[in-house]
Amino acid sequence: MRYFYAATILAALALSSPALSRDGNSVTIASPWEVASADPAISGFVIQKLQIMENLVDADVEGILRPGLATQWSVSADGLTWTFTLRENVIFHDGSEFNAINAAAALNRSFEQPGVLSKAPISSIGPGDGVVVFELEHAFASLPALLAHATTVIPAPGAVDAEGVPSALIGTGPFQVTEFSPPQALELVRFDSYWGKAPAIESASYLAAGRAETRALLAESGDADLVFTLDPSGFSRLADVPEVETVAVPIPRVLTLKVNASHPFLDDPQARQALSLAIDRAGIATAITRFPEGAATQLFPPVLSDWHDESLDPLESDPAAARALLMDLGWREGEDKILVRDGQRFTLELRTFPDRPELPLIAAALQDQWRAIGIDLTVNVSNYSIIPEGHKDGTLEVALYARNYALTPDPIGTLLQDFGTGGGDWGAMGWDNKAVAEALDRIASTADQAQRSEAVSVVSRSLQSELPVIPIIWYQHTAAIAEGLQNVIIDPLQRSYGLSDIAWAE
Amino acid sequence: MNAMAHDETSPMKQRLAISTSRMAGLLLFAALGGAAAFGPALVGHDPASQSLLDARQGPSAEHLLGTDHLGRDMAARLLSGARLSLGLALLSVVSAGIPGALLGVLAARSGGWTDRLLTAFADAVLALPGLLLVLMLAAIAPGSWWALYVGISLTLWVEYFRYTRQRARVVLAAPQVEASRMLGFGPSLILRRHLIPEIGPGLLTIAAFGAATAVTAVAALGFVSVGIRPPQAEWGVMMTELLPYWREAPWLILQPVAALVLTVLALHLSVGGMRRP
Amino acid sequence: MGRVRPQIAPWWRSVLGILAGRGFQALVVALVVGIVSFIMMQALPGDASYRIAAGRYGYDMMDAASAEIVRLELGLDRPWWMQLSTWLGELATFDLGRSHVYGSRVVDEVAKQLNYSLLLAGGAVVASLVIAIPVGIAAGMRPGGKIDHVSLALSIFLRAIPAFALGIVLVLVFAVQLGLMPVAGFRGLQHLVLPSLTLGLGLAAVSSRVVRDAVAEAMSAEWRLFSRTKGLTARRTVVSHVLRNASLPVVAYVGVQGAYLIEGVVIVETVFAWPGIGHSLVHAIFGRDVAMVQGTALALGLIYVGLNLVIDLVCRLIDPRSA
Amino acid sequence: MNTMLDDACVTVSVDELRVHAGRKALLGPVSFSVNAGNTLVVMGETGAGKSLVAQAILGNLPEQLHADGVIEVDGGRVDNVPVNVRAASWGRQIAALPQEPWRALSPLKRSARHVSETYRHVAHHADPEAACAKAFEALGLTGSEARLPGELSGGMAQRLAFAAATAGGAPILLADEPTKGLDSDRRARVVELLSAVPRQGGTLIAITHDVAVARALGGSLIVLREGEVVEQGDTRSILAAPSHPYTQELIAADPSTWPQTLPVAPGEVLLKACDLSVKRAGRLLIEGLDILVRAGERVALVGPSGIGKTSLLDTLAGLQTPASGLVQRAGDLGTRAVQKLYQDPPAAFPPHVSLKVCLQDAARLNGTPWTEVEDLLARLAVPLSLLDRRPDAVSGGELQRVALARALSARPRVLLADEPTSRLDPITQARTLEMLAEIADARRLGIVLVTHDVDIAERWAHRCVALT
Repeated sequence: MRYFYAATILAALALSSPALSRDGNSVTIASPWEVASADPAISGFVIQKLQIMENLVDADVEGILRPGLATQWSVSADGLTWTFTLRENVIFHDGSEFNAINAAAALNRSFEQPGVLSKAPISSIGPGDGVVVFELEHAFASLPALLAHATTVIPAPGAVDAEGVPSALIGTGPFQVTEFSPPQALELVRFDSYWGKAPAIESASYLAAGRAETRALLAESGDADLVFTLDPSGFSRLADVPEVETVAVPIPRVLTLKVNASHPFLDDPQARQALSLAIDRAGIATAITRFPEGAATQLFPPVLSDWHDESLDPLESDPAAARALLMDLGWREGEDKILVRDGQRFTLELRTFPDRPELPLIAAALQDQWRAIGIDLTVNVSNYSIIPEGHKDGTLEVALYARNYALTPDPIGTLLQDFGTGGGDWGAMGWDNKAVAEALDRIASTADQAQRSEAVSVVSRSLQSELPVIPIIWYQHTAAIAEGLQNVIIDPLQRSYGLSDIAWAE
Repeated sequence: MNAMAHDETSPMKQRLAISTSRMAGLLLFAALGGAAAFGPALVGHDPASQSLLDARQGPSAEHLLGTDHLGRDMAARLLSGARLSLGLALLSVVSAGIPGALLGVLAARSGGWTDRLLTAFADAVLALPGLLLVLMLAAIAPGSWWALYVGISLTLWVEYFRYTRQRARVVLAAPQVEASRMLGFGPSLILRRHLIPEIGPGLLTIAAFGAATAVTAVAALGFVSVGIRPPQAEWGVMMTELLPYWREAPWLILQPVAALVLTVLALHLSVGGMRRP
Repeated sequence: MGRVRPQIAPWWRSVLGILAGRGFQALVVALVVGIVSFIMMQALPGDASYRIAAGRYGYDMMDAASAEIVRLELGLDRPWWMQLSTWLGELATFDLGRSHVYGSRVVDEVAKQLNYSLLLAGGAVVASLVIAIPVGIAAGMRPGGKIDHVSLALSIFLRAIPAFALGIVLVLVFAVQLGLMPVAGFRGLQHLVLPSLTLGLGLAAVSSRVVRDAVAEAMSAEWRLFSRTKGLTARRTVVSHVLRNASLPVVAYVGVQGAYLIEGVVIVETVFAWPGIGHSLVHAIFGRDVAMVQGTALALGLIYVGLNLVIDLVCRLIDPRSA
Repeated sequence: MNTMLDDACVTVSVDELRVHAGRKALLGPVSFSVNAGNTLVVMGETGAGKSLVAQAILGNLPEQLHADGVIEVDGGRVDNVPVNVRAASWGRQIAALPQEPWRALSPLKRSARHVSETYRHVAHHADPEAACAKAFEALGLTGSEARLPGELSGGMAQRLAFAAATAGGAPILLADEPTKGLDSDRRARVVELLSAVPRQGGTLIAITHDVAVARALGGSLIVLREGEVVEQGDTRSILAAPSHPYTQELIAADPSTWPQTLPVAPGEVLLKACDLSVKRAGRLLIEGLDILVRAGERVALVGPSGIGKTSLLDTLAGLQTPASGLVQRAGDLGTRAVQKLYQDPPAAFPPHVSLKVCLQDAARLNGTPWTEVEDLLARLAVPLSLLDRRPDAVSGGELQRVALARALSARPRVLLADEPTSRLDPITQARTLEMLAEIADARRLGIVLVTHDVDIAERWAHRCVALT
């Protein structure tokens, strides 16, 4: 028996030899997002970020579209037929050839799956001779932008199983998968017959670490070279660690309150303004997310340059004014400090979810700040599906979530869903604004800049005054970079980790 | 003979040793219980009321244990957490222990099919991972304490059942009971004179272990945000919420951890250590 | 004692008995787990298809439309008894169906995660034994001695401290300060050390006491004294008499640890980003992935039974008195 | 045992041996010396400190006890040598035969291993297995090599322990209560085994409370009482003419010396068993037995252990249903008219309840006034102060008498006694049985006494039913 212990102890010692000394040409990435499946409809974001699969259309960090697997694209005069010319002699990681047939097949699948494409007015997607042809129901200018979206990446035909579900991570990207242990880990190596510029690094590993503390520790201990989405505290701590450089990039993700505008308490814009005025954005930005500059003054953050409108007068925090507005609406203070109007207490239920740790915190903060103006808020932290569910059955009152307005390089797709006629699950509820709806349609269908910007200002103004959703915080995309890692680009659109450009200093 | 000589002395020593540490445990537990019961009133802060601007303060006259990341009073939150954890633990221990023990006696007394069925059932429950049960109940009623309560009780009762059954079988078959029966002792007297004195202490120990398990489980579930939910003050929840600040404000995360450690410590000491009956 | 012929017949009988008993239990478990988990998942509030869609597409993409697609695809509109009977029917053919969320085969998923979790659990048990056995023996040799008291205090403390806190401390010391071990993830055996140590310490807290009690009892037994007075050296007495008798309760206790392991695994896996079953179980439950929940629960249940079967057999081997 | 012949005059000599627990003196002064080929018998009842003598010589006194005085083994002084050194002589020079063989043999080892490992590691015998087989044959254990101690009878276990203890070839053998709990013929075999030691040139120090055993072993004798030597000298002559009253009492307590009970006029039939068969664990133990129990009559059931005496008693008590045949009670006998006394008194009482509570419960349930119970206790010489104690804080003899009082408080007509005195010292045994007899006569009880001691059965009972 004792020999057995000896053996195990020895083994333990053997194991505890220093962790993998960093091999010169490999990079380890840690982020919160798990890779549960090989299906782009489910894990497209990570697949795209890691450059395993590619889109027909690519985009740079400004969101300017550029050729991807398609070298060029054109639209017919009536705007109903789009033709994408495919790049030639591109091969998948499994050696099979990339061509119009399998491109069209992949796109058709992502058209059937929930995703951006399914929202577009597409009537058919068909392969042509070295091209893929989209037939539309009506003109839709931002189709190329949709084809840059993560759910429209092209998996290899060999990756698709009998049921037509992509079950292996095979694409055309500069990196191919050597080991996939869902949902946490991925091992990548450079794909040598990649059509484009060969990456500097030879291999990379991806690790999904759910807890922010773990990620921070990974960065601090040097186990991970590139760590994304740090918690405020971890971020400020890592700033003092010499081996690590921290960066924060504003991104077009906005933490907003969805308000049920058909709710008797909230149907009047004044009420919604009151809610907004009662929110101490500065406080939240300083104490919780810890980026004071993140306090939202309007829905669109500066990074969405052609949507952000400097001329708007910013959203203020002024509880007294908020109270006054509510008084105008006939609310009076009840004995328990909570407002009352014809016998009804001013109580609201806020729905949010824990997946983003800051949400429950901010919900708690709102609870406190609104109580100050006499609104009794109950917080329901649950699965985020309760928000669309509540939107559908009309039971939702207020919801707190983070909305990404750059799912596609051009936010219009998202905005159409959110503020188009009838509103959207993650946008307006019970709020129909003809002007805005028209403006959005105009933007979607035209490429003419003048018309666009005019329409844009219509949208942003009425959103600011009507507040169908109340913006609270503009997000920062945070990352920790190991020293010596060069040309790291933090993509505000979060389309790529920039693996193909990264290199270690000599 | 050697063993006999031992019995005269060394266990006496042990008994003394245990009783001192036990006393300590009991006192500690009483203190915790008292704090949980009356503390919230004394602290005078609402565990939910925040002021973001004075978040993450160190201990002060105003806030004895400082404030958390939302500027809520730590002392108040700890105590209301204690109330919740202890209450939940004790409640589930009681509601698991009494039926568990009774069924155990029943099985031991009636034997035969009743025994077989109950035992098979207990085994099946044992084989169903306890946490799974709790998790799913917690999922049915997110953040509600009763789901945890039911789940924990459901998983805890088995131990009482098995222990009681196994001991009761021995006792009931022993001459002591046979003699009493021949003298005309009825069930209630057998229970009072034989079973309870024999099994009671063991059950108390199991109860302490169960309570410790319950407290840790509640915290663990809170920690993976499956159990009690924010903004409710619960130790596990506080741990998750405060963990991010463990470097800049270590005293914060230490508090709920310390509270948990003390509770479990008290429970184990009060039954004289780690020995299961 | 393996080479004892006359005992063979009853030996086999008792082994067969054990096998039969556990086999039956396994069957019961399969049914109970399946039905219970199913009914519970049915009882969950809210519309399952929304949850599943949420799990699939993430909150940027999921919406009422995607929920609708899910509902039709999974036939969630069918009455529950129909769904249950399908599951049981498939189970009979050892088919656990496909994950509602990921669309992959539950068997593969569970198998994958199980590998990791079993590795972790195994590592934990080994770690715990490596710690518990020497400590327990040392303490048991002199009950009431220094080692005994210190180890008792330590084990109560370790039992009390939550797994994640222990994990963080270990990471800080070994990974961040000393840089001996990696922080998280799984890429090599040395990634196994910290998580399994975290779990193992928790286990050792209790099992070291079990060892101690067992050894103490054996040491005070009259047969131990006799084996000394008949001339055996202290060391040989311990090796050939004490340890064997003492090992019985210890082995039996490993079975009890199963429960603690399952709980610990969930926590430790999240802290150390370990791609294990506990982690995915939590996800499956909240993603309403009934198929996965059933599969995982079934796996856990059966493992528990299997573990106890092994323990029964080992005990039977150590202790020829057919009880 | 072959090695015992090697040298002629191995001796153990003890001078002024005293044993203390702190300030409390437990034993001594004791002085004696034994030569090779001789026997020393130490006699006295439990608690007289007999075992301490053996432990002191061997050197395994519990830590909290300490001995002074000079002990020499083999001419070498050992009392001032640390235990771990003395341990080297264990099994090689001095061997000790344990009191209760079952408890002394580790339960998981097969019989043969207990012996062979001693041959291998202590005697460093060339072929341990063979030597073991030889020993087994010599002791009539052949065939049970593969059995576990738990599967052996008391006698076999005792012989196995003997083989294991002596395999090391130690010329000196300490035997502490070697015959405890053995029935007469098994006792005889052990005695014969022991007396072989001196015959082969070894030295035997035997500790017993059994006069018969002492007589059989001969040699010299030390009689201890409460740690003090009351008489010392040649065994036979002392037993023939004891000078000290305590020794006389001891001898008188030996059943073989008891007077024969006079027959009584048998009263009405209380209990009647016809053609009774008794099973235990599916095995048929007793077949076609007829028993009559009459008022005022003492019936003894005698037979070797394992024959099913206890099961038979339970059947008579109605606690166990007969395999065949039937047990009839006289019409006027209620359920509580039959009571039972147990072999192990502590086991018959709830351990955590004071004796008073027990007795009060019994009295209340059977409508017996408390004063009557107190009178009973007085007659049984049980001081009332004892009643506040718990069963474990009372000596076996006293407890058995309390048990008797408890049984009587139910006003029984028949008393079934299952080896009620086998765990008691001879003197206590004699006293207890005497009282039982008195009360039985006074109350005209029918008594069934189960015993393995033929002398008790024949001399104490009116009628003796031998079970074979």
